[in-house]
Amino acid sequence: MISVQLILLIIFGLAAIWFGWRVFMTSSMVRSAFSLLGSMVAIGILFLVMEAEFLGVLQIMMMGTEMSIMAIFMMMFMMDPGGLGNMDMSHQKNISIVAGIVVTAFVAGVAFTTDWGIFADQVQEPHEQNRLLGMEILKRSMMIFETAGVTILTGMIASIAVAISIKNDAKK
Amino acid sequence: MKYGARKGKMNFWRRWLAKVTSRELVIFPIPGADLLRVYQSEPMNREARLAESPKEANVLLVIGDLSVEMAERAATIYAQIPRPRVLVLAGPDHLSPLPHPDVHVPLEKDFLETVLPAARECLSSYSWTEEAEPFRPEKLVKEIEAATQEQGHMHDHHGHGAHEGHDHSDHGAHEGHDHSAHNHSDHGAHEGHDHSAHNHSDHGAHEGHDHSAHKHTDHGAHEGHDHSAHKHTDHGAHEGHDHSAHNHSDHGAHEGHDHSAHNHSDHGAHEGHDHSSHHHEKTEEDHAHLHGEHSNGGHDHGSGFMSMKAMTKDLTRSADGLPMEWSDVQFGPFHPGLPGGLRLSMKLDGDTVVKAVADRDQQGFNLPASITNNPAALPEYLEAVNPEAPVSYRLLAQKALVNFSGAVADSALTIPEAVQLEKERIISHLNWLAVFATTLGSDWMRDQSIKHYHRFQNGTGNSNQLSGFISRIKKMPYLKLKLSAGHQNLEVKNHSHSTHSTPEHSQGSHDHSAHKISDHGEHQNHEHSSHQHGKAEGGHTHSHESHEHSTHHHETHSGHTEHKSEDNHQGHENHHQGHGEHINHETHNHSHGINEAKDQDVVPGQLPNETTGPVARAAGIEKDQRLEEYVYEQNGWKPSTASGNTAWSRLKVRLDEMEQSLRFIAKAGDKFEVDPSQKIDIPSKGMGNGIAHIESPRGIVTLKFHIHEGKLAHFQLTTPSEALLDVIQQVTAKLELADALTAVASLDISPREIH
Amino acid sequence: MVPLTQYILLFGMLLATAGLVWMLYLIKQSLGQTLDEPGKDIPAESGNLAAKPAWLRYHIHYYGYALLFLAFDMEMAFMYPWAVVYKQVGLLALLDMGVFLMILFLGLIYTWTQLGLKRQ
Amino acid sequence: MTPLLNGLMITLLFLSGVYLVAVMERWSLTGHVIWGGPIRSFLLLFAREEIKTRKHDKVFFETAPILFIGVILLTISILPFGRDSVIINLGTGALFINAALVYVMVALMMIGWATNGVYAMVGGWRALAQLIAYSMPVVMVLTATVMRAESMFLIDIVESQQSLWNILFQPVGFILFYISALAITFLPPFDLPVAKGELAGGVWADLTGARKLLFRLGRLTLVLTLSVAVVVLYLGGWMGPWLPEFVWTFLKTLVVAASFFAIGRFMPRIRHDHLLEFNWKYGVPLALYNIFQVGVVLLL
Repeated sequence: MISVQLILLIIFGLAAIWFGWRVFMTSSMVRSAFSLLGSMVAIGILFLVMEAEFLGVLQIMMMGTEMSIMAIFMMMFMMDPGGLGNMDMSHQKNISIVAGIVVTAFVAGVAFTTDWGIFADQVQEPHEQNRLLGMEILKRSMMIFETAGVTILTGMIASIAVAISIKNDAKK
Repeated sequence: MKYGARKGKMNFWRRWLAKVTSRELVIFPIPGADLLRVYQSEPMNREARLAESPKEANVLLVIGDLSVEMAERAATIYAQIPRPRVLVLAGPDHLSPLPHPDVHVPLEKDFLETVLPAARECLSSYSWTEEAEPFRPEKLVKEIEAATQEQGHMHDHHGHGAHEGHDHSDHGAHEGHDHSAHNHSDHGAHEGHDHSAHNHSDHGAHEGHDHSAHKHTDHGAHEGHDHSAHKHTDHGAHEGHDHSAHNHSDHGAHEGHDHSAHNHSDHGAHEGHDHSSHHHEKTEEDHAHLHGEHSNGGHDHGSGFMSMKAMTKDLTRSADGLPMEWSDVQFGPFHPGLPGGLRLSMKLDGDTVVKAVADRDQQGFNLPASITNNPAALPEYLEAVNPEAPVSYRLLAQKALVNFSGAVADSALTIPEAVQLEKERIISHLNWLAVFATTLGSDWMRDQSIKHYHRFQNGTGNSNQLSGFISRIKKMPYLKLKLSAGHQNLEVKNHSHSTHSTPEHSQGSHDHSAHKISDHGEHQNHEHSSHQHGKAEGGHTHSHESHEHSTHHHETHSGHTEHKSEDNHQGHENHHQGHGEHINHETHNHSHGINEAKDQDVVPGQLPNETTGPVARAAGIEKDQRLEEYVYEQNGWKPSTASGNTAWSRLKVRLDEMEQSLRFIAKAGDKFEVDPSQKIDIPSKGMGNGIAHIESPRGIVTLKFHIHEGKLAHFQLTTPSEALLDVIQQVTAKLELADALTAVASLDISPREIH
Repeated sequence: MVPLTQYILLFGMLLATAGLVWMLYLIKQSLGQTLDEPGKDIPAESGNLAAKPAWLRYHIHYYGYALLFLAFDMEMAFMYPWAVVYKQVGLLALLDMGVFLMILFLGLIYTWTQLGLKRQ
Repeated sequence: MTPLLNGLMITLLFLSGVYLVAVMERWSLTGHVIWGGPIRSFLLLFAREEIKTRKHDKVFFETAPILFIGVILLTISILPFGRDSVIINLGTGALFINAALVYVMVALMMIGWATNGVYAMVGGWRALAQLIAYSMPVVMVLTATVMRAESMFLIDIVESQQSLWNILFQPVGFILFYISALAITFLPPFDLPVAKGELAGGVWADLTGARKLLFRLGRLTLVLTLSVAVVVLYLGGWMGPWLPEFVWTFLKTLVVAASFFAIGRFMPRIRHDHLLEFNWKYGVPLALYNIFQVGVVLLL
């Protein structure tokens, strides 16, 4: 199966990159948001291909809603969300090209120079993974889990405080 | 089926398809399902159903005659229906923008029974024909062209977008290029300009040419001009020049876009631009600036560079302070959730209603010569033009004629007439309820009300079942909560007004008050004084009648004042007559009355004074013509009111009224035979006024006319729906779209009552 | 069935659906082309000619909920694995998740108090 | 039973289920039961012209219908009709239902935006509001069922109801899931994206021919899917005496589907801000309570 896995990995990896590229190559806000969704889904599929089922499904599910929400915010706050004016969303081409090359080189370097240890030749069944994940959360990394809760709370309060304050200003 | 069929020849498979699908008729009724129901005697049968949007329909059914404007909209609908489609006209044999009908039937009861088989036949045999032609009424084509011209900015941004591939965003050429795009937005050919400008900006050595072009900027040498605009970015002269360029675009914008904020935004563009001209090297700000200009389709330029605040300073702000664009949306005239023919133009901030107005120039009527020459035919005529409330209008005309002829001393309702009225009230409310249920989205409620509607129409209504239905509606879960929306910004009008408002004041007759002043003179020196006197008697008794129940003065006194006012009124109309001014004048006068009424009465939280009927009663105003009718008083009848002025209270009032009417009928017994055509002979000589008020299902209808030499000289009909149009804006203000539509539907406006 | 084959099967179903849809379109082609007429391509607006495009900055009035949702969404990542091992771990798990959800609930309460739970 | 027979049977059940659901839908709309109706309206849509609106978003316009019906088929393919008549038995089935159904909303949003008409666009944004409203309670009540089954296999979830069906074990969860299921299928009273009386068809007001057909079919399949989901998660799936398993699933499914359509007839359409408000102010706390209750009961 490894060979099939490899092929699929390559295909969907390229798909993710292509969607990521489309995000900037369109002038419609909503379309660019959903292109990002496509890219995220492709990454989710990569998880699936690597038989991390829970992660993959979770990624696909959460990105579905979150990119839609991003779409509405882009649509609300960007000019001409329909892209009828054919706005060019790519700025500072040269700088970004350079930056892209540098970062890619760096990441590739990291990827190749790191010692990844021994590869797992086969992974557990998905349901087993879920069980182990649960155990992990409740045993070893419980603190991380709870900290995540606090982090989420912080994010919630921050975002609401910022968003709703607009209204209060308008009232005054 | 030339305009209805798909192009192509009938092969076996298509024939079969056509045959099968022809049994599935999806009807789009025009003006609406409510009017269609009037002509049905039973609910829609199972082969046919009503479409929710033209794209779903395959039969366009036009009921009755339409005004020109409405006919054009109907043509739009017809154009939007995918083929194969059938056009059915019930009544008129041809309506101008629409093509020749595939099926034509006279407008009569149960015309649908003949329409359905015919439409089925059309579809099954002519779904595909070779001689199918595109349907292109020139009016429609013109409108579309106009709209696309309006999109000038959009278009040339498109043309520009074509060049994006060339990747100009790096060098200054882009700027001038961009400006050319802006400048020529008002002249026709953008593409050409774009191209030229773009080519010029590609090779650098164009100074001379540019200067020359720069000199005569007024001329059509636009590409050069724009080119210079971008080449001379570093010159001080640039600003002024840019000014001109921007005035150009400003101009174009004024033609093209209906954005009030446009001027300011152009200023914004200015700042952004000067800035860019001071910096010679291409900073990313410049790019951002340019892209901003592309992006916003010409709404406000220079966006990308300036801060969010500055950029959006001209945009409309919502309640929460977010700058957003408002969209203009039309609901109706042919909307499943609104009374057929009612057209709402809304300004929407997201899905919140900023402003909602119904257009007034609906299909009305002005009296044909046959009626003006023969007033005796007025009852039949009014009955015919108001198919939704025929009884009220017939009675109205009859009462007015009686009141005119003075033959009968008392023009009050008789019991049979009252029973007829109440029956009509039930029927009309049920028909409204069907529309309202469609807006609410409860199919059960809709189907039930349609069922009961047809039963009561055929005289086979079962009052127990109906009251059971009504009580179930009142107990419907969540309904009250949903319909109680918007009462926070709509207080009930204070009752003081309603109490001291005599019916004369309330029936929207401004001319009363207006003309009371100086008409005595004419009244005195008018010749037909004798006839007047008789008339005055009639008027006296009538108004005396009406006065007893409304404001409690002493009889004699009230009678006296009333008598006077009647005389004045009539004298005033004689004056009209003397000057040979006719119906047109009065209608004009009337409309003016409406306007001033709007000015003074549309205070948020208040209903206009003219508002009558269930809507007024739902706001707690006890305004009801039946209070003046002896029959009702004798029956121990009290108007049913509610407080709250919400859709819920309106629904509740109507439901109560239905039960009330049921009780009234039960009490009075409905075994009467009333000949609808009671003839009133109109004396060919002499003159005088006729006036009558009837509490129609929608509210108080008032008819005033003046007859001179047996001819109808002056005619004024005041209907409740006209007053309700002014209510729309209040009941929809700041509401969510669904609530707003529900509120409008709850008003029960009949476009056929609006003249 | 090996997980990977399951995923391939699911993905194949998507492709198959697309293929079927495409065939449906093909068959529909056999019924003739759409006759080009003015006004036909314009979205129906109950009889009015809405020739202008409708795309503009549409004011979403529920963004308060949307933001709250974004944050709440994260908690799913932990809840499902937790639920799987809940019985096995027992009281500890209950308390653990109780604390976690309480923390999130605080956020909900906060938003509520800030009038975030209504149309803006 | 051989897999082949299984597949055949599931397909047959599926198709007949869709057809029956279509009949029910027509009943809920018109009050008539017309057995030939669905076929006729299917062919009617098939015979109509294809109309693409001016300046529509081509990508969305083509992908949305496929995405819509595709994800729904994926969802129903992982739902068990019987102990061993399930096409794909995913290890994270309970989560996958969520994941797939999110894209129903995405498809609605896409098509609402794509047609570039105001009614459709409003409908599309309403679809997102609806998702934001129902999503959280759905996730939480699903977790509660997983807690009981100690596994995300839908088969295990059914097996876990051997002693007592979830509808009795966690009634709060059932109610929440049932209402949310109605919202997911955007049936009345939750038909906000396609509200007839308000938006005259909403997101699919401007679709004709094949695309409209796909959306209608997808909607029907969606109703069937959600009914099966309710049965699997709360009504003990295939469990029942005497009759073979899949028959039980099928019958229960039809009952649930019928109840879906019945409710909408007797309720006014709910406002989207009310939906959001209720779900976040009462739905989420109730769902949390449900988790707590289930947790406590499981520990006893």
